[in-house]
Amino acid sequence: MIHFSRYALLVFFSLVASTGWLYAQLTLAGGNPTLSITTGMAGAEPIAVVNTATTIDYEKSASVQKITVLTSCLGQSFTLKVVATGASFGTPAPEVTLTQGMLATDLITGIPSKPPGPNKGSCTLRYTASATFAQGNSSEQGNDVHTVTYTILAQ
Amino acid sequence: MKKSLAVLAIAILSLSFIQESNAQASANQTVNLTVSAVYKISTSGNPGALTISNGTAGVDALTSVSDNSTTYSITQNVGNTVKVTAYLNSALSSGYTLTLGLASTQGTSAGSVDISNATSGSAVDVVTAISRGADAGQTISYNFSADASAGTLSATSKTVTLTLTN
Amino acid sequence: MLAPTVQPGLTFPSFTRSLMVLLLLGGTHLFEMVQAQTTGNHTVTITVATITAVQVSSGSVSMSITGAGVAAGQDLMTVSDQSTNLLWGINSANRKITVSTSLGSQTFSLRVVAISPTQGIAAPEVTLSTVANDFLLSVGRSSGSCGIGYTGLALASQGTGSDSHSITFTVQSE
Amino acid sequence: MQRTNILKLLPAAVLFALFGVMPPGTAKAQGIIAQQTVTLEVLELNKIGINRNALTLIIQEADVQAGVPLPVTNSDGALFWMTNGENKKITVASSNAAPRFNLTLMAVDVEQSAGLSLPEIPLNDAQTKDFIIGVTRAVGRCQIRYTASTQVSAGTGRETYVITYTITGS
Repeated sequence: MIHFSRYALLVFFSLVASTGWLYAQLTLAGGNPTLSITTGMAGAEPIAVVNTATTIDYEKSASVQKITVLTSCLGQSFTLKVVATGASFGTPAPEVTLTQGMLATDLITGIPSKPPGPNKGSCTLRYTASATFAQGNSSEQGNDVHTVTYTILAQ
Repeated sequence: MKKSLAVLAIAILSLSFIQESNAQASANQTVNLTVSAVYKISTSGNPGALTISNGTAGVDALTSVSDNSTTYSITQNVGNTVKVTAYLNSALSSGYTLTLGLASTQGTSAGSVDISNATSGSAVDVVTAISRGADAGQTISYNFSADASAGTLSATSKTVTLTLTN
Repeated sequence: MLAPTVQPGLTFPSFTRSLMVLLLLGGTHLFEMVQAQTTGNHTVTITVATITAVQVSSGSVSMSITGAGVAAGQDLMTVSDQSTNLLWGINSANRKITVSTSLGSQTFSLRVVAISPTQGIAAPEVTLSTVANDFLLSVGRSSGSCGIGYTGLALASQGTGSDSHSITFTVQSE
Repeated sequence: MQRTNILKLLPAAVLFALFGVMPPGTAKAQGIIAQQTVTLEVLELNKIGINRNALTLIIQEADVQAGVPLPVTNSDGALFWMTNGENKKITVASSNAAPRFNLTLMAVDVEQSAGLSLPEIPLNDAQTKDFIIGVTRAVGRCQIRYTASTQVSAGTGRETYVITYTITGS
């Protein structure tokens, strides 16, 4: 009985560790970026701005993982896109347009399980904000404030 | 704290500058409108044939014929010294006489002027002192006369050139 | 947070040995499990400044009345030019574009009208003066272009000469 | 100095040559033309006229010794003509084909170069006879001298002649 319980616990932890959902890790760094569109060409559209100040630190787990992204932005007026660049592991998905009410969309896929190699990696978040003249300006429309959520999970 | 405020102030200032520079609400364009010297003269068409078909026994001068069926129009913006001259492509033979009269409201008509011997080198004035502006639909009067002693004249075309000149 | 459960009847020394084995095998994992975070979020703010951009495709236009096309007997002589365009980008609502000239004393008349605007409504043709006149209406929150149609008018009785205009197109509130 | 002036005029000359445009203020001696075609014609015209439409010659005297009536003449009538044609003549014809009395006529005082008068012409029939010849692009005038005579045997009476003058091609 004693031996059964001891090994059962051991197996439990091993299983837990192998599933990965308990100790997968994702951390955002770089704070909360603000993207300001200030210029535009007559006959064209305002010039989009890019922000690459934020990163995601993430770790391998015992299983193959991916990172998804979604946003919440009530009364969205303008356009915000994100793409992961310089990912240590995994394959960045094409640029994702962040819109209110969207479903979680892949940002990085195929993050390999460990081992071998280093466990910790990162990527840069490249945000691109754009607006058309027809979409107005913040003085009249207010700013767009996105709460962008990234999730790492088993693929 | 002071340093933070300074950074914030610079940031706000920069943003204001950018917005101001892009808030260009006007564009300029230079348009040059030039009016050059303009001379225009035209006629309404050709007069009918001037055919002398009558005369008087004992009188050398045949019965003259005339035509007032055409008009001329002019436009000029040059000045009050502009005039209209007239000449034929070749002079008429002796005994035939073609006179020309141009009515005018903008200038001074010379009345009925003999152009029988007026050629390009000896054009005659028919209207002078035309003031700037337009004069439309003014009557052109031709009168053709001949002497019996000059003989007959088979149908002959003559080109009358009216020149608006300064 | 996870904590190992202890089954009834398990003796402490045995539990200790098991825990040690566990720590040896998965201690690192356990530490990670304590720190584990599968989601993260941050706030991204987009601000769009008030942008008003207007420009002409060419800075100068030359028009000349030479008599071409003028019928003799006609006092009024005109010349037209549609060689340039006006372009704009405006992200504010309720805007119009007006036009004026700097030339207060004009010998001849110069008229202007917007031709085939891609956005907004062309105002009727106006004779340029130093007072701003409507050129394009309802161009708020739009980007577009239109041809600039100039017509110069001179009477023969006005003689010869030239006028040099500095034309200003201005975006204004409607 | 002259070269400088030519160089100054060169741009205006080029402008005019290329576009027919003269700069303001350089309009001197420039102009524009309009042309009309005038057709002139003078038809052949032959006109003839007479100043007295009716003349009366009365034979009322006779030479008693010779036993014949004396002829009478009348030159009151004048003939006028005009022709711009070549080689014309004036003819005369009487309406009286068989006159009882004698009537002759002749052109006198024909203007120089207006034609050539022919000798006395008897109007003893209705034939057309030349009266004046050599009429070319001329205006002429002459007096018509009529001479009436008769024989005693012709008796008395009245005769009327309608005499027609015609200018015609020779």
